Amino acid sequence: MDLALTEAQEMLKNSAREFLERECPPSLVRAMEDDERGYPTHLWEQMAGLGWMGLAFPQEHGGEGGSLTDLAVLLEEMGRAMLPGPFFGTVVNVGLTILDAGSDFQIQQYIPRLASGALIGTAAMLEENAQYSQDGINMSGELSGDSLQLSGSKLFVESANTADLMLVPVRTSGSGEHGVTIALIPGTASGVSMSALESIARDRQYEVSFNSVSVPTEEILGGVGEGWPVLKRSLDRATALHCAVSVGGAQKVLEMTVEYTKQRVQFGRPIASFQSVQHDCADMVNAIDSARLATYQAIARLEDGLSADREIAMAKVLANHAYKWTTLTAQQLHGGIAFMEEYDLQMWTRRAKVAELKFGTSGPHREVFAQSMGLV
Amino acid sequence: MDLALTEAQEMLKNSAREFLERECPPSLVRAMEDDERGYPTHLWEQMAGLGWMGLAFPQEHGGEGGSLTDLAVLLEEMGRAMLPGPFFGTVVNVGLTILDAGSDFQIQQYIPRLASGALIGTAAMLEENAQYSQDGINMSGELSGDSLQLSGSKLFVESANTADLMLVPVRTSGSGEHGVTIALIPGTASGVSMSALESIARDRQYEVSFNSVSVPTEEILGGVGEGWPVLKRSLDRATALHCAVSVGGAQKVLEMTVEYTKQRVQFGRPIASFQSVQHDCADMVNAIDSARLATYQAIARLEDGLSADREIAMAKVLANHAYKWTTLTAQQLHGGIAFMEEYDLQMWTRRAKVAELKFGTSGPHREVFAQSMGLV
Amino acid sequence: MDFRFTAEQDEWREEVRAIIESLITPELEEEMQNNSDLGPGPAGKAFMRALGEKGLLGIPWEEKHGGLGRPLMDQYIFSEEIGRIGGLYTNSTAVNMVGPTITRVGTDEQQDEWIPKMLSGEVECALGYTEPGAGTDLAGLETRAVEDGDEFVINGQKMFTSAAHFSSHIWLLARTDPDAPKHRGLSVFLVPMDSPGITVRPLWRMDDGRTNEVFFDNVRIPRANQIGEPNRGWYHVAMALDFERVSLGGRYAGLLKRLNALVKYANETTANGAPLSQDPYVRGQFADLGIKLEVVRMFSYRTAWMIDQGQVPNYESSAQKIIATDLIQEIADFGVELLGMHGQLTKDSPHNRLDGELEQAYRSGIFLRFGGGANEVQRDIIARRGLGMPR
Amino acid sequence: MDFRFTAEQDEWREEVRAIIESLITPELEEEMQNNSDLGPGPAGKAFMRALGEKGLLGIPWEEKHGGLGRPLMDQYIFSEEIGRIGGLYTNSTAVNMVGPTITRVGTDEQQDEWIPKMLSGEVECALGYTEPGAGTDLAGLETRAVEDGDEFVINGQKMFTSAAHFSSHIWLLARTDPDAPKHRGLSVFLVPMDSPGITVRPLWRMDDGRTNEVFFDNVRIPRANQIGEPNRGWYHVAMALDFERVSLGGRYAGLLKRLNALVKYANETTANGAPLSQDPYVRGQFADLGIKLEVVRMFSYRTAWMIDQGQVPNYESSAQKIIATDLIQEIADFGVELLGMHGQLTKDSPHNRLDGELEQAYRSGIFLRFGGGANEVQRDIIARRGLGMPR
Repeated sequence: MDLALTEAQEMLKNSAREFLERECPPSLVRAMEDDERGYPTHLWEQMAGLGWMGLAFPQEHGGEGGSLTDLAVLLEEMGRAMLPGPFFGTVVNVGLTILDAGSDFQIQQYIPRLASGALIGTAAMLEENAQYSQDGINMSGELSGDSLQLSGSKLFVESANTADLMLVPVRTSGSGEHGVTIALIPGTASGVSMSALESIARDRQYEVSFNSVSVPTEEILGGVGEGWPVLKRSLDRATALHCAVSVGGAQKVLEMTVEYTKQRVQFGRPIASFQSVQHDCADMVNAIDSARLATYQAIARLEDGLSADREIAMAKVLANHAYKWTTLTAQQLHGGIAFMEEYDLQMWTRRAKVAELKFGTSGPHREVFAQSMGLV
Repeated sequence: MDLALTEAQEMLKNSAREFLERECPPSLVRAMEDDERGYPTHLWEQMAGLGWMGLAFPQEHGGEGGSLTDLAVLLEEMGRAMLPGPFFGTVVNVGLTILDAGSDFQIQQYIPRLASGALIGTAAMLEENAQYSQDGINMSGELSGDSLQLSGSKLFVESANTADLMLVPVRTSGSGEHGVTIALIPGTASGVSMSALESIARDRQYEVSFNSVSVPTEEILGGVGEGWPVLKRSLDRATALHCAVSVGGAQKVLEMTVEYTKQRVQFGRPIASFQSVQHDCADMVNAIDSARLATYQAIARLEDGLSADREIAMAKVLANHAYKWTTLTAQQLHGGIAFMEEYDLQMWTRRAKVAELKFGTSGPHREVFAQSMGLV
Repeated sequence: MDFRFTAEQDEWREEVRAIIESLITPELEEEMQNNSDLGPGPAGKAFMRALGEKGLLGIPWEEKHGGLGRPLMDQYIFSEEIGRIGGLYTNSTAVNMVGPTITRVGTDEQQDEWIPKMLSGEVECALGYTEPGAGTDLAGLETRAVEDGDEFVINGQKMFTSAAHFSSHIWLLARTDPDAPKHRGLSVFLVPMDSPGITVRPLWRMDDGRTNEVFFDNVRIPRANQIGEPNRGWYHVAMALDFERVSLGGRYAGLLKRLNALVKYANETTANGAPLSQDPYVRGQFADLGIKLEVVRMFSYRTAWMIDQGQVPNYESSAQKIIATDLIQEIADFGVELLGMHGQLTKDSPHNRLDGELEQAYRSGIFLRFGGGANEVQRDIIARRGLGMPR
Repeated sequence: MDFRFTAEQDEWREEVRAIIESLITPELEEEMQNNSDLGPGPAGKAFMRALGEKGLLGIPWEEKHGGLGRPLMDQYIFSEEIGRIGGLYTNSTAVNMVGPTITRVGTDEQQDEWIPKMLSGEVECALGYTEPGAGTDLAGLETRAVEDGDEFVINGQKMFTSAAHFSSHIWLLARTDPDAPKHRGLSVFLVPMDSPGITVRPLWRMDDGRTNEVFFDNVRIPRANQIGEPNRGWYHVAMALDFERVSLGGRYAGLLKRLNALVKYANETTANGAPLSQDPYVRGQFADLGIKLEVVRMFSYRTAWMIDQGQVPNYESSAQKIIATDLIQEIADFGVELLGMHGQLTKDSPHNRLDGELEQAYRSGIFLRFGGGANEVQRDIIARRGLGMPR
């Protein structure tokens, strides 16, 4: 048992925090909410220079050889700073999935460029029914000879506007777990078009339409009809790692709130001295610590190749609660000032709600946990 | 709309409170926990003298002609005082059920004596599966000629030790809603035996066994095989009226807690001045007021012969929460002193938990409410 | 006890519903669609004045003041019908808060001057209470009103003054005696918004609504515009806040409509092969929220009914305020969750569900839990005023 | 980061489990069955001393004190194994709270005298902190200890002294300087319970357990029994309380066992034609409780691990205390509800379920939320100590 970050992880954490506070302050995040691209190219390049996109990839493929936990440490800081842009999609949704299930060709083709930041990736999984399950994949894919023809549309595709490479699961046969096939498609492929969605998080999400898009079979990830287990592992990893993003956001909001309540004087005393304010903050601490420990536990198990369904479900339930509840309580303790658009807190509040929805709300994750307890 | 008690109800409330404070103090309730009979005969006689058992029965049958709301006002006071004994069983479970569905013969036979307190009644409904539904009635009843033969056993029969008249639903045919038959059986009937159960509430509950007990058919309530609708209405009434008992208990516990926290000095100030104590008490007020309003609403609808499933479900969920949560929070605010057996608070705490279980826990009542919202 | 409306009340409801519906013009619908976050536009104002012509701005007002002289419960029923539609402007601050205060503490002249104009919609009020340093601790405010002959000269700054950009007047709480203890040196004024020296600056809320900062720079108003007793402004404002809490009750109808829309959505949306409504977690959540909403209704009826009985709600209006405003947030929170990934999409987005109303409600639901007296303070009030617990 | 036990730790668990099981005699089982609420009887004491002989009362103690010198995590694993069985007596107050304090603040002579006797089970400790007027505000206590030559003379009353009727000593906090500020005039003493002038009177708890009042009437003890610095008793006791909060963690195993029994019950019990486990509300409750229990486990590991790293848990032991003790109550509450009407039946009743354990747990679960430092105070501590929020 070892509940500490390693010295290297501590250094990573500190340097990431320092870098992001400098290069990705709330003012930048705010500006990017109305930016067509959604993130500044130079920031992406700086991060590439720091080796962040390559952090969790093996050195032989151009990465830093770091662990999933290393990546989680970095993602926690990114959540803290609300880093905009395609990092999560590039590294987690696309990169780690290719590393896990890709052919030698695919790995050599893509991982070095993803790891260097030269290639930007995104996953286009969800469809109109927005389900994170095998039944959610209904878009049609037809095999003919050496190619796969895709038609249909995907929703909630993050940063599709800047994606060079899209990971697109489609249904080539059957139903349920069988017959899902994952295609890797260039963002510029002929027949791909997109239109923007507007989200409470004001991030870049798109509906992406595929009009008879043709993909050579060597771009199929994990085998024809064999995509579901790959996608399931990919979702598990992404769910656990996204909890780290939530934990980072919640932690920052807690700190802002403690800071604000110490400054804000009402009735001749800082409101931080009121017991109800203190108890709210104490409950935030417990919620965030719970979520953080559960998140790192889930990630550690994934890293060790152990079963982690139960631990991921628990982490997601706790992280959903921690982030959302922390932001809502923070809004309440701040009162009017933070209800104004120009105050930064509301940017976290809006993102916390989306973090709850992504990779499944708490209801289905509770059910996974209930099953793990042996309930029939 | 009229949200006030009538003047007569206010008088009833005040006189009942005064009487019970004098004649049924916590010391008596405590003594009765270890008493074989479970309540003092003289108290029962005094209550009879006040006309309480007859309150809700028509004057032509020896009652006072009061309403269900009148009865609820009285029950709220009884809950406040934790009145031990067979009042609820006599009046609500047996008396009102006979009044509702009894033959002329049964009404003339029983109501005047129940209303005068001469006859003590109890319902023996639950069986080993302890379900408050048509599927809970499995004990066998066989019709032969002019009599019904009963065999089997019933659980959780309150005050069976002193009951003169038992209301016993059995299954004479079929399953589900059809084939339930309700028998009225003298407590002294041949073949009836009982053994005591021990409950957290330390009240008198029994397993009652029926060994080929024979009942003449004129003692069948509501017709052969037609008992379920009668029983359903009886349970509805009892559920709503028992919420009044819970509300009364909760209200008393709140008052004791406010009193105690005003007296108890720690850190040089009464603990009632701590914000977390105040907020707990404020939440108790809201919980109790919610339960009380919902309870009287449900009872008013029953009285008017309107559908009340939704209102009863809501009242039970709110009353379960209000009573239980008030007692648990009161224990927490009192600390060590009230954890001692000799302190009175714990008597309410133990009863609150049983009140939650009786007539269905919150889970099934929530489901009834969900259906009433139109959820398919 | 009887929780049902009387036949007369049901008829009244039908009547006001018909009037309201008859006054909703295509222009108003378009305006609400496009413009609702910015306050009423010309069609909204016209609607409000038309209500005034029908007498519906003065339902519980005595006839001598130009009102209908009906019970407050009828006002409450009206506010449910207004709330059922949502987004309608009814000059509520003037007629439900400021006006009732003036009839209680104003001079006859003041009553004659202001009340008819409020009931017709000519006078509309923004609330000028909060300042940058004085929110929950309202009595700490610093805006000064200094006597100068027959006038007062006002200097200072108000914040979060929501209706300042479309109201004719501001109901201003200002310090008139800086040497008195802080609750005892305040007075209230009705200040025309077009007075020289007033500057209104917009502040944008996180739910896209508009509020304002209002700056007072040597604003001069006649002494007659000081309402009630000098230096008793704190107590006049507390009275007005109690009225405001009562009027919150009208939220019931709007929340019921929202919850019903979510029930319909859950019934009609399939997830993993079954309607969402059959998801265990979903059913439990609906039941809990539905029950709370019924509590809101009962608590609202209670306060309105008490006032009609000539009683003054004590802790009850605080209880109602907590329950109603927490529930607004909870329903929005659950609603977005129920809609899943679609729940995040705004009203302008393709593929949104239920017009994107839930995500907007999630953002705006934050407001009322601290606005109008933070819920923590309401709990303090229940404990202290309702239970006599010590400070 | 790694949340799994090492192979060595797994082996250690097997080892202590085997020892514990080997020491459970039929006499002990019978005693626990009949007598568990009254404190350990002869068999319980014999079990405890047998643990001492195996070295298991001194797992984390340094070898020079007669301990095994193992990490605190090994102690924690031991406490899980003890907790898994439930009702076992391990001289925990002496070896987990008082002893560690003596090794830090006691003289060499005191360490030599007391520590071996604690590790063998010869010296057992009741905690003499609380008084009728001093509960949460412990520093307000009034029991006096007055120097008289080479002795102290003690007068006063302690309350809720749970182990007083079966312990050899009481770890007493008493006022030695009545003129100092109240936190600064206290000292701690180890007082033999057989000292003349001590009277123990039973108090019965609502969960049928026994606690006591202890009266001190001119009780004389040697100066040597005063432990640590004079008038620094408050700080010594605070240290001991931190150790106590850590030791609460052993509850995990017992709660897991209880939750598993409830899962089995829900799976095997049919209601309305389906297993209880398929009731939506039941599943959601199980999941929430199961997740909280895992949080208890992680929080417990965290504090034990921090101490092994040479860190001093700051707010973390308060966090653990809140979460664990709230959950004890919540599981009991849900458990009784799950069992329905059968849930109310006691262990002595026919027709009870799961041995009537849940209703007893419901009553006893009330205790730890205020005992050992009320959870409200723990929240204060997290805010003030953990977050630096002001008083």
